Amino acid sequence: MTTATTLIILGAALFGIGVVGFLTRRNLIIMFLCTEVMFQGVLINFVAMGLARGNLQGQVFALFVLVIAAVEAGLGLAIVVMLYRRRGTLDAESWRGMRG
Amino acid sequence: MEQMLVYLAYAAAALGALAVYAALPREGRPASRGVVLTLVAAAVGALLLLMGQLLGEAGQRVYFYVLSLLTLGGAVRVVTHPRPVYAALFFVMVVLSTAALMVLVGAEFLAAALVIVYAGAILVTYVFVIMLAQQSAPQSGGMFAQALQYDRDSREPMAAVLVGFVLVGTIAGVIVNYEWTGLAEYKTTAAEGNTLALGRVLLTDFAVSVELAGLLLTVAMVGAIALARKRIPQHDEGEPELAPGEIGKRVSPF
Amino acid sequence: MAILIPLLPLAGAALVGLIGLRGLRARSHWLVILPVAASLYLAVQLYFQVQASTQACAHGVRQMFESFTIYQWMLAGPDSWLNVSFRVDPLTCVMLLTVLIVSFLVIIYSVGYMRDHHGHAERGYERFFAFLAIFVFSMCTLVLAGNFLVLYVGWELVGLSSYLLIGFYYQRPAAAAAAKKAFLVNRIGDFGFGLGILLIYYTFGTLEYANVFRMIQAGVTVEGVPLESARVTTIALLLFCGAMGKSAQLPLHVWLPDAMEGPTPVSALIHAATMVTAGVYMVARCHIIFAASPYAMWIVATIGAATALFAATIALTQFDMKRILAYSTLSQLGYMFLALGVSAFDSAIFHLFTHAFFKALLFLGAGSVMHAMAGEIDVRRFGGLRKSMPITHATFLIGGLALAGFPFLAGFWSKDEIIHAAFESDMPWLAWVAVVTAWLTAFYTFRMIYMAFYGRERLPEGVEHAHESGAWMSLPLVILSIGAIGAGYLGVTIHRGGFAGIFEPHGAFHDFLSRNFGRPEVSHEGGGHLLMYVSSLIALWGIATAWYFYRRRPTIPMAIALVAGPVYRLLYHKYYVDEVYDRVFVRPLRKVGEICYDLDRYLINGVLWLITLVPRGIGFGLRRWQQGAMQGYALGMVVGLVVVLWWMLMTT
Amino acid sequence: MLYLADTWLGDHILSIVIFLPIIAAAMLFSRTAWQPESIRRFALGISLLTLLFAVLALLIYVSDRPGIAPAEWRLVERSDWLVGEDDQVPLRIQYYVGVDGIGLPLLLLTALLTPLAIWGSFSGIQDRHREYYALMLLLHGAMLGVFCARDLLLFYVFFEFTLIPLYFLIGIWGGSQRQKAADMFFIYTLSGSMLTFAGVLFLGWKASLLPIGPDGLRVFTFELDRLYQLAADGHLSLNTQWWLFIAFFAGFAIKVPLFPLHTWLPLAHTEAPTAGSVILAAVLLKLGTYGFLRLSLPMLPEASIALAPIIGVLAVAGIIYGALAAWVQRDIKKLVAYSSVSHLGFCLLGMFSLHLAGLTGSVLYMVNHGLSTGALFLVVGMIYERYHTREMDHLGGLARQMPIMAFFLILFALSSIGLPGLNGFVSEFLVLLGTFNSEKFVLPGFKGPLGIAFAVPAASGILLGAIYMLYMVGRVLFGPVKEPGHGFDSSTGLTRDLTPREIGVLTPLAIGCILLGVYPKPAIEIMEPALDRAVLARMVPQESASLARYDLSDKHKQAVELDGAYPVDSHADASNLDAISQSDRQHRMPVHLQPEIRNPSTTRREVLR
Repeated sequence: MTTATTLIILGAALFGIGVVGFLTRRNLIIMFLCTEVMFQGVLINFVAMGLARGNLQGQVFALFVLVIAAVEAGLGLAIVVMLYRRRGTLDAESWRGMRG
Repeated sequence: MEQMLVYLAYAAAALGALAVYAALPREGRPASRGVVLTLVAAAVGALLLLMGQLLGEAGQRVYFYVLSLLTLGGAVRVVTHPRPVYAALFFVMVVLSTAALMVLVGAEFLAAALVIVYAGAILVTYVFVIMLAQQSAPQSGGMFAQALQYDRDSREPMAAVLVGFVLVGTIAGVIVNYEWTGLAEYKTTAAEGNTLALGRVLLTDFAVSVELAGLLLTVAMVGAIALARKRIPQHDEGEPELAPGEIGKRVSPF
Repeated sequence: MAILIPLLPLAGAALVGLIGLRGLRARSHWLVILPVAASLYLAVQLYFQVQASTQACAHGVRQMFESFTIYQWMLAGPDSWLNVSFRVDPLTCVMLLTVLIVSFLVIIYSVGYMRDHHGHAERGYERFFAFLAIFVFSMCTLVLAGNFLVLYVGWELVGLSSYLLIGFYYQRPAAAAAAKKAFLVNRIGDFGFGLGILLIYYTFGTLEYANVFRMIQAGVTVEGVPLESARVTTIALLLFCGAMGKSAQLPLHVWLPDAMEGPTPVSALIHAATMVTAGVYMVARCHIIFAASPYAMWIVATIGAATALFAATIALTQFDMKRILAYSTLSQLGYMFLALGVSAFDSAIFHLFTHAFFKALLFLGAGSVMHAMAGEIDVRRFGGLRKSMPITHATFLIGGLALAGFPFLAGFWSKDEIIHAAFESDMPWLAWVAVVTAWLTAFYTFRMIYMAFYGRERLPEGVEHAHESGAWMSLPLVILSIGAIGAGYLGVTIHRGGFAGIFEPHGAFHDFLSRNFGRPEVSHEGGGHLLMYVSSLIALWGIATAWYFYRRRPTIPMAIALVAGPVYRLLYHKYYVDEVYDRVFVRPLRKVGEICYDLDRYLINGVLWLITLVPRGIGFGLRRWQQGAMQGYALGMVVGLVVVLWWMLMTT
Repeated sequence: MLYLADTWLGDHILSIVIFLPIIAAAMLFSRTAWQPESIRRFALGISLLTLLFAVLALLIYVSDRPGIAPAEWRLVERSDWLVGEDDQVPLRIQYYVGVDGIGLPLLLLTALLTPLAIWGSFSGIQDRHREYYALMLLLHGAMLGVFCARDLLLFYVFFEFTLIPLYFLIGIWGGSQRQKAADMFFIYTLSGSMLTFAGVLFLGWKASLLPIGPDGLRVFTFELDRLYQLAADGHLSLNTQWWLFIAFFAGFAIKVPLFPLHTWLPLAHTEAPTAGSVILAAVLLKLGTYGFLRLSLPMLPEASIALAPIIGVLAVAGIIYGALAAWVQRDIKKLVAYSSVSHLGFCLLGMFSLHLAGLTGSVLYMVNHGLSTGALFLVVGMIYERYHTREMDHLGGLARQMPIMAFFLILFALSSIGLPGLNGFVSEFLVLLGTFNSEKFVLPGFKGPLGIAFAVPAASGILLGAIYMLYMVGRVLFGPVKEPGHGFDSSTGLTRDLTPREIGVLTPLAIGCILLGVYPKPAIEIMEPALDRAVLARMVPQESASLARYDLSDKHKQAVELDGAYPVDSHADASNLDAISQSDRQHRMPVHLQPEIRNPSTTRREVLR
């Protein structure tokens, strides 16, 4: 069991926790936070893979993941703000219009 | 021996899941602190035991373990903490410990990027937005203070946790018995150091991707501004409030 | 040359139809009179031609005339075309002459008739003449037809023109209903007729008269298989079914009395002289088929006699002049079919020939009375027109005498021959029916004449004086009365020792037709004469009783009517045949129609609705899943991811 | 006309006829600025142009070019559409267009009727002109395509394509329940044709398995000749043929409203706008019958013969049921719709009688029904535009004010109930003749499936037809004048009687009815060879297709001249067998004697190449 393997397990764990958080929490912002945790997990995985393969591409992609996380945060929060203004609450349940 | 390691991994993951389950906010009875702590400790112990079995080398390992534990604990708290503000702060802790890990592994530039961009920029925006959207939250203090009314009980905890556990368990199981051929146990200390090497790779092989990343960021910025700028009235009068299920009916066919 | 005969009236009709709209309305009758006159002239030419050719060939051999193809019409098999072909032989000539003479006179008559009392042409004047021309065209086609297909075409077109003419006054619902009824009853007849034609093609592989008759005589079908008699009888009966529809024989007679709704010239032309005789012509034309099956002949004769008696009894109680004449036509047609039934084909055609004249005369006379009485035709409302309408009275009297079978007039000679043939045939009881009917005919004819023309002059309200009708109407009456007298002498030979010293049945008329029907053995013994004396006595007796009932003791008819209450009512209401048909056929068929439509709406659509239930059910089931919460969907996604992951890992 | 046949125009005449309206429709969609008046004129101009080209196609078709047997496909155009190179089985789906004796009359019918329908709907349509006329042209192109398609997939594409424009035509410009009617029409027909599509695919796949066809290669194609070859070489077992027949039956029987599947027709007709129901009645119903004739009969001979009695029973039931249901209708359009059900029952009966007269009668029936029922719908539409009602109870005695309309209504009513001298009679008589003599078809081995038992009840259709049609004519035209509540509506600029435009619309149809009734020979001469070769020759099992077919002529003559006393009536038709000129006789030579290269691997159906 090398460092890389441990790192990957850590990444996977982080990702798992992020998923669980996203699925359970009802507060919109917390949900977005959980996506951030997932991003974190993915980032670690990328680095670990790079490490395992011995080249730098892992870290390059880690950087790109960072960019994506930033973009996601920006847009996500803008939407959350807008939703908050619309409904006055951050409860995910209030947005059930799409129900069949 | 390999088989036993796999089961160990499963056990660790199971304990972790139980801990998280206990800690999740639930209607009525708040999560008893004692149970949570003991479970967390047990999970950490199992993990350490697992690490110890596998690595068993120099002291550096110890830092490695501690930091990983820290990250995991933080992540768990982010997910389970009823108050959004604290969740955000715990996430900062996770980011920092990850950055530390990066340094351990040798990816200094990345560590720095993480700290600056992630902890610095993104988390700050989060906290900012949380503050913006939280004025109505009750003032009572304390860690397990009164969470937002609607956020008290989580949605279908059982299903989500089960899924999370299966996900993590699977990945871990695979990683454990997959022998990483050609794994060089080394830090990426090329001659001129990590940051320089990374820079060169970035600007040669991935020049286009970097440009694209830049473009993506600008687009995101413009989008965010467009979305959040307009002052949308609380309830737009025009559209009558339709009960769910009625919305699709009234549209004239052509 | 023969083609021109039908085409000229058609051209006339087309012309009237096209130009009738502009201005020339009042004079558009010339556009029809001239073509019909030309056709009449051509028909006479044709007669002389046929007359000459029959002299040439051997006497007495049943000589088939050539029927010539005009053009190939329909394809009925790999190489066999059904053609439109005409055929000219003695029978055709006789029919053509009858049709065209009567049509010509009726058209002249209707020029006067179709004008209102101050001489202006009525509304739809040119339409009337166009329809008349169409009728002449279709009747000529029917008569000239060379095969069964063209016969059927003529048959239906004649039905159409009668529909159009009966429904001429279409504003009156009664006229519209009568027209529809006439066409539908004819159509029922045509249904049987059509099946007969199809069966003929099925059996003989061709529709040409010549070939069909030859095969029947040879007793073989197209595949050379011997022809069983049941097949021939079926064909004969199906054809006769068509004849019944067209010539209004017993079961399908209901339309003729109602057809009197049409203008009187129409009744005179179509429902007295020409169209209704089409059935008789058809049976005469296919006499080989009918002769081949004795059973069919028996049915024809019986139905003929039955209709004769049935119609005569009803005529006794009617008061509408035209309806009386309509029933008398029915009865006379019954006579003709009786003659055909006892295989006296040429006497049937002779009776047809003479009947055309005096019945048209009677109808036109009734028309002129109606014209004078401003449309009133009920005999009870007027009387004593003898002095005010001398010409109409005189000609009407001649027609009545001829119809009644008064000796030395046309009716006598032809009716007597039929009774004579009936006696000689193997169905003598039909002859006695014929004799009784003869008496009834004489009685109701003169009942009508006495009620209308004799006694005090009574006029319906609103009519000051009964004026004699104009030249256009009187001229045809006179010509027809000459025909009613003279036509009989064509069928009689001058021979010493005959009836009243000089007359013998079977004159030139029959010789002319012998080419078609072959020469029956001529019986010259006394029986013929005795019967002549007897039938003339019956006629006189009928007239005398009518005189006695309606001139001497006018109260007697009322007394009889009261005494024989139910019988009288039965006869007056035409044996309630119309009501029976309505309840037995029309109403149930309509109810079946309703059931079909409801079946359509509920059963089949119900099944469809059930089928659509399935997708709706599935749709509803899925709806419950879609709660709309984001997390629900996210969970779904992750579960999917995990399952895939698990499956991938497990299988590698 | 010959010189035109060899030019570019001559070679691509069919594609022009098909795609001209479609391109015009596309142009129309884009022309948003046009006034309704110019849109109308444009649409009418295009459809008349298509009619011109169709007539041109007819002239080229008729100008007998040497070397082509009468029944062969002409004006053929072939170009690859979907071609895929695969190592063993290349895919070759072609844009393969051609026309023969069966397709041409229907092509001309469509080309004639659409301009009249468009011209007839000038006053009927008040809004959204652009879409309306574009959809009409689209529909026009699709219909033309169906009748020329030689590739099964192309046929199916056009077959389905006709649904869409009509769905919108009924859905937007229809009557009160137009939505329900449009949905029912669309889904009903589509569900049927899904099964047909399954059949089509199976056939294509089956054909690709076997190296049939002249080049002996295995190729995945939907070419009709190859598929005909499939059945001809006996590769389709009776069982597969049954299932295929049922698949085709589902699609086509719904389109031809065969008895139990017809409930969509009255609804669609009453709710469709005038022009829509004219096209629907005149042409779209013929797609079903054409499908049967072109696909089911030649491709699945044994199954067709086996199932013919069942379809016969359904057809006869349809005739009687349609007539009776028509009689109780209150709405004129529904009455005419049910009359179409009854008429098409006749058409199918004639087709499945497998007797040449029956087949000719049924193809002629398609054309005649198109003319007379199309015209009837136009006239009913004209009444509707004036009085805004189709209820017979509200109308009466219209002949007084509208004599010209009365003339036309009576003419077309009489034509539809089969009055001799008009077109209805010719086809009706042929169908009955065919059904009557079905089992007596000339070949000893081959007995047609239907017989007298079918013909007699069908003949009652003549009677029932007269009943409901005259009932309608009597109620609407005769009797005292009765107009609906608000009386005559002159807002649309229509005069009380027919305007010259309306007369112009109806006159060609009237002339068509009379011409086809009096002298149908040219039309029959176009259809007969095609029917004989394309359908009958393929249906007849091999053992009885030998010369026996022509033994009849001698036996027939021999039977007639039994005893010499009566000379054969030279003019009568029995003897016109020898009246045919010798050259014509040669062209009638039995199929297998004609010099033609034959595929070496001849199998039991070798005769019928």
